[in-house]
Amino acid sequence: MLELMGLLLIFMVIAAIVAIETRDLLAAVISVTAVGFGVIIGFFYMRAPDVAIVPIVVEVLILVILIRATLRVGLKTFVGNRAFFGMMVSIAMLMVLFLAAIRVFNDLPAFGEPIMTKMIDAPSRVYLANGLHDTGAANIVTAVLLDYRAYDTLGEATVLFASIIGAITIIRKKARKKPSEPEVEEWTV
Amino acid sequence: MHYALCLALFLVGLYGVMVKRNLIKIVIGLIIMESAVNIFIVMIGYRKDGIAPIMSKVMDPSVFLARSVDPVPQALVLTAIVIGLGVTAMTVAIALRLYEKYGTYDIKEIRNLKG
Amino acid sequence: MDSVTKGMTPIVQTVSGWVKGFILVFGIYLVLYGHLTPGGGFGGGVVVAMALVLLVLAHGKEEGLKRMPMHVAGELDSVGALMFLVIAILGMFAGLGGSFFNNFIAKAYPGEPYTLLSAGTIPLANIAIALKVASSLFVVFMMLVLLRVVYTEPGKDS
Amino acid sequence: MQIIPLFVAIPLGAAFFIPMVGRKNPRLSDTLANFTTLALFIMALSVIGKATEVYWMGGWVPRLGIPIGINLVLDGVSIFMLVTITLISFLVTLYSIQYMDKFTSKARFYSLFLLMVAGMNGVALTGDLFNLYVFLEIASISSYALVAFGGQHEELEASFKYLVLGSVASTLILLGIAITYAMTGTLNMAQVSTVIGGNFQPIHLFTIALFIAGFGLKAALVPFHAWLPDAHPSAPAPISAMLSGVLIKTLGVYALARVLLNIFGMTPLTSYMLLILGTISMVVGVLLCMGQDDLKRFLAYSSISQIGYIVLGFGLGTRLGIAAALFHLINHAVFKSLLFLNSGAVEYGTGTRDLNKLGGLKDKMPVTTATSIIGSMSIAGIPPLSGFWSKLFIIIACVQAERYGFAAWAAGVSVLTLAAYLRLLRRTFYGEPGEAQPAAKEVPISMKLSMVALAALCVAMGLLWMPSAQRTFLIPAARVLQEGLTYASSVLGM
Repeated sequence: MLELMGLLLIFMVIAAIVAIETRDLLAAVISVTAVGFGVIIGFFYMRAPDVAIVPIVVEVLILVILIRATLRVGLKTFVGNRAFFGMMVSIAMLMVLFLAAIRVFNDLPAFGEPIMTKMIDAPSRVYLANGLHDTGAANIVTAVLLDYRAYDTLGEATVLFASIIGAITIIRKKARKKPSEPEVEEWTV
Repeated sequence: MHYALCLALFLVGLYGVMVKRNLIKIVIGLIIMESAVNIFIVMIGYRKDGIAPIMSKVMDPSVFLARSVDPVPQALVLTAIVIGLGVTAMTVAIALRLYEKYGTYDIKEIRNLKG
Repeated sequence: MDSVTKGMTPIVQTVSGWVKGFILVFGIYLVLYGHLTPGGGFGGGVVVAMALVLLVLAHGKEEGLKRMPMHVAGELDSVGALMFLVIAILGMFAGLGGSFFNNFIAKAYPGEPYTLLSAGTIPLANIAIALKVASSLFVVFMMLVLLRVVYTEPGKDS
Repeated sequence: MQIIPLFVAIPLGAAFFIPMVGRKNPRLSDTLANFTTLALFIMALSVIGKATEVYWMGGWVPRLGIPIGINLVLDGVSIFMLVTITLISFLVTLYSIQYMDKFTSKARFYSLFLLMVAGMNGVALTGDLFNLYVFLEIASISSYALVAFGGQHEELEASFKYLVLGSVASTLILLGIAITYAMTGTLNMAQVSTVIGGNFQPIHLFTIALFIAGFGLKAALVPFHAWLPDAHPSAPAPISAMLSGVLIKTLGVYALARVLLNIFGMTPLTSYMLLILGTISMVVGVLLCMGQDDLKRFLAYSSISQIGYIVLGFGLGTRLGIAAALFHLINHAVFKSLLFLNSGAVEYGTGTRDLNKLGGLKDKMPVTTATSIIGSMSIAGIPPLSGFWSKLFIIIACVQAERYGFAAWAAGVSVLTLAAYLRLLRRTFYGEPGEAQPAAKEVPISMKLSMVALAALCVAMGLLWMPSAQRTFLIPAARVLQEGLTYASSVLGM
C-alpha cells in the first residue's frame, strides 16, 4: 500500500509545479490548495487524524486569504521570472542539491519503518507505553503535545500571538506621528 | 523513493521563492516548502500497517506499542502547521501593504533598496 | 464587494443560522474531549473560529463586528495566551518539587481513564488554546480578507 | 532552580499583558516593559558563575536515562548569552521610551519587543532541537514585524525580503531537525549527540550543510547576507540595535555553534568551513561598508564584517579562540548597539541619516558625538577600548592555532575598519557643516542615559579579560563549547 503514498506525492509535485509555473492567478492559488489537501490526505493515510483536522481549516483560510489578496486588486495574470542567468544558476543549484540528497537519503530508515522500532531508548516508546498512565490522556498525541512537550505548545501559541500582533501592526494605517501628539488607537477593519 | 519525492516538492517551492518575481508566487513557494517539510515529518513517523496513536479501552497496551505509529512527529507537525499559518498571514499582510504603496506585486518595480 | 459588507441572500442567512450552532457545538466537543479523541485545542479552536467566520460571511461585516468587535477579539487573544501561561506557572507552585508545566492536577488526583476529568491540566490547557486560536484566526480573517486594499498614488503618502 | 523557566515566562507574560492595558495608558506600557527587562537583567546577573544546571519541564526527569521531557540547560554559554541579551534589551527599552514617541501603537511595539527577547532567551536556554526551532521562530517573526514597524516603503520592502529569506532559513533548519530525528529517534540535543557519537555518515554531513545554510542565513554570513543591509537600517533605531547587537548572534552564531560543536562535534571539515565563511564575511563586509552613504547601512555592513570575526574565532576550535570569539560577541553587542542608537539619535535630531547631508554636528549634539567616538574607536580596535582586546585575542588565537593566513586577514580587516570609521566620524560630526546641521538638536534624557551607559560599558568591558572575571564568566562558557561532546554527559548526568 505504500505505492499509494508515492502516487499522492507525485500528484502533489505536479500540482506544485503547476502552482509555480502557471500564469493564471486563480489556477495557481487553487493548485497550491491542491498541494495542501494532498498533505491532508497523506496525514489521514499515515494515521494522523489529530493533525489532519487543523490543516483542513488552515488550508481553506489560506486559500481565501490568497484569493482575496489577488482578486481584490483586480490582478489576474502574472508576469515572468527573474533574469535568465539567475534562473539557470538557481536551477543548477537545486539540481545539485537534489542529486546530493538522493544519494544520502539511502541512509534514512526505509519508509514505513520508523526509527523508534529500532532504537530501544527512543522517547516515543516511553510515550506509547506509559502515556495513558502518566498523563491520563488516551490520545497520545495530545499527551505529548500538552504534557510531555507542553513547552513547545506554549511556544507555538506564542508564535501565533506574535504573528497576529505583527500583522495588526503592519496593517495599521498611520504608523508615524509627532512625538508630542497623543497616542492614536485604531483597528483598521 | 518517497523521501526523494518529498524533497522534490520542497525544491519546487524553493525554486518558486528564488526565481519568481511576483510576491504572491513567492508566498505560494513558501507554502509549498512548508507543506513538503510537514509531510516529510509525518512520513518519518509512519509505520507500515500502523494504527493511530490513540488508546482505546479494548486495546492491549503491548499490541498498541507494537503497532502504533510514532506520536512525536505528529505533535511536531501540528506545531509546524500553526507556525506556518502565522508566517503566511504576516507575509500576506506585508504584501498587501506593499501593494498599497506601489500598486503592483512585481518585485522588479518594487525594488528601491539596493540589496 | 457588496456581499462582504451587507451579507448574502436570506436563504444563505437562514441556513447558516442553523448550521453555525452545530459547528460551534462540534468545535466545543473537539476541545473538551481532545485528550480522548482526535481534536484538541487547535483543531477545536479553528472550528469555533470558522463558526464566527460563517456568521460574518452570511450576515456581513457590520453584523459580525457587532457580535464580536475586533478589539474584543484581540483582547481574548491575549487572555487565551495568558491563561495558558498561568496554567504553566501554577505548576511551579503546586507542592514541593513543582515545575513549569507540571500537570499538578493529574498527579494529585489521578482520574478514571477515558473520562473527561482524567487528564488534569490537559483539558484546561485545551480550553485556553482554543480561546486563543479561535480569536487569532478570527482577527486574521477580518484583517486580511476584509481589508480594503487601495493603491495610493505616490506623493499622497501619509 | 525555579529561576530558569522565568527567563522565558516573565517576558512572555509581559508581552501578552501589555497590549491589553497599554491601549488606554501608554505610559503604563513604558513602565511595564522597562521593569520587565530590568528584572531579566538582574536575574541574568544573579546566575553568573553558577554550575551547569538542567531543568526538566513539567517535572519529566529522564526515565531510565531516556529524556522524555523538554529540558532547559543553564550552562556557561547560556549564562553568557542571557547576560548579553538582557543587558542590551534593557538599555534599548530605556532608549525606546522617548524615541518610540515618533510612532503609533507603542504598546504593540513593546509586546513584539518582549516576544523577541523571550524567543532569544528561549533559544539560549533550550536543550531540545525542536524547541530551538520554535523559539527561533518566535524571535524571527517578531523581528519581521518590528522591521516593518515604520510602515513606509523601504521598511515594508526590507521586511518582506527579510521575511522570505528568514522563512527559507527556518524551513531549512526544520528539515535538518526532521532528518536528525529520522536518524536518531530523539530531539534532545544531549541524546542526539550520544546516539551519533561522532560517527558520521554522508547524511550527517548533509544535515550539517542544511544547518550551516539555515543558521548562516539567520546570521547573515556572506553568501547569505543579502537581507541584512536592507532590514537592519530600515527598522527603528532601537530595533536595529537589537537586531545587529544580539539577534543575529543568538539565532545565528550561537545556535550554529551549539549545533555544530555540542551535537555533531567539531571535525576538521566543519572547522575549515567556519574559518572560510568567517573570513569571507569579514573581508566582504568591510569592503562593502566603505562605499555607503547611508549611516545605518554603513553600520549594517560593518556588522557582517564583525560577525565574521566571531565565526572565525569559533572556527578555530581552541579554548582561546572560542573565548576570544565570545568576548568579541559581547563587545560587539555593546558597541554596535551603541552605534545604532547613536544613528537613531542623529536621525532624531536632524531628520536624516544621509552622510552627504550630515557633518559638523559636534557642537549641536555633544553627548551623541562623544558616545559615537567611543563606540567607533572601540569597534575599530583602538586600545584600551574593549574592541581592541577581543580582536587582539582572536588574532593571537589564530597564531597559536598556526593559522597565520587567517591572522593576517583579521589584522588587515581591522585596519580597514579603522579607516572606514574615521571617515564616518569626519562626515557626521566633524568637517564642514552639512545642510542638516543648522536644525539639529540634542536628544531627550532617556536616550542620552542609555547611550552614555553603553559608552561606559565600551570602556569597562576590557576588564572582562582580567583573570578573575575571565574565570567566572568567559572561561566556563568557552569550556562548554570547546569540550563539545561532554555536553551530553553533563546534561543527562551519565
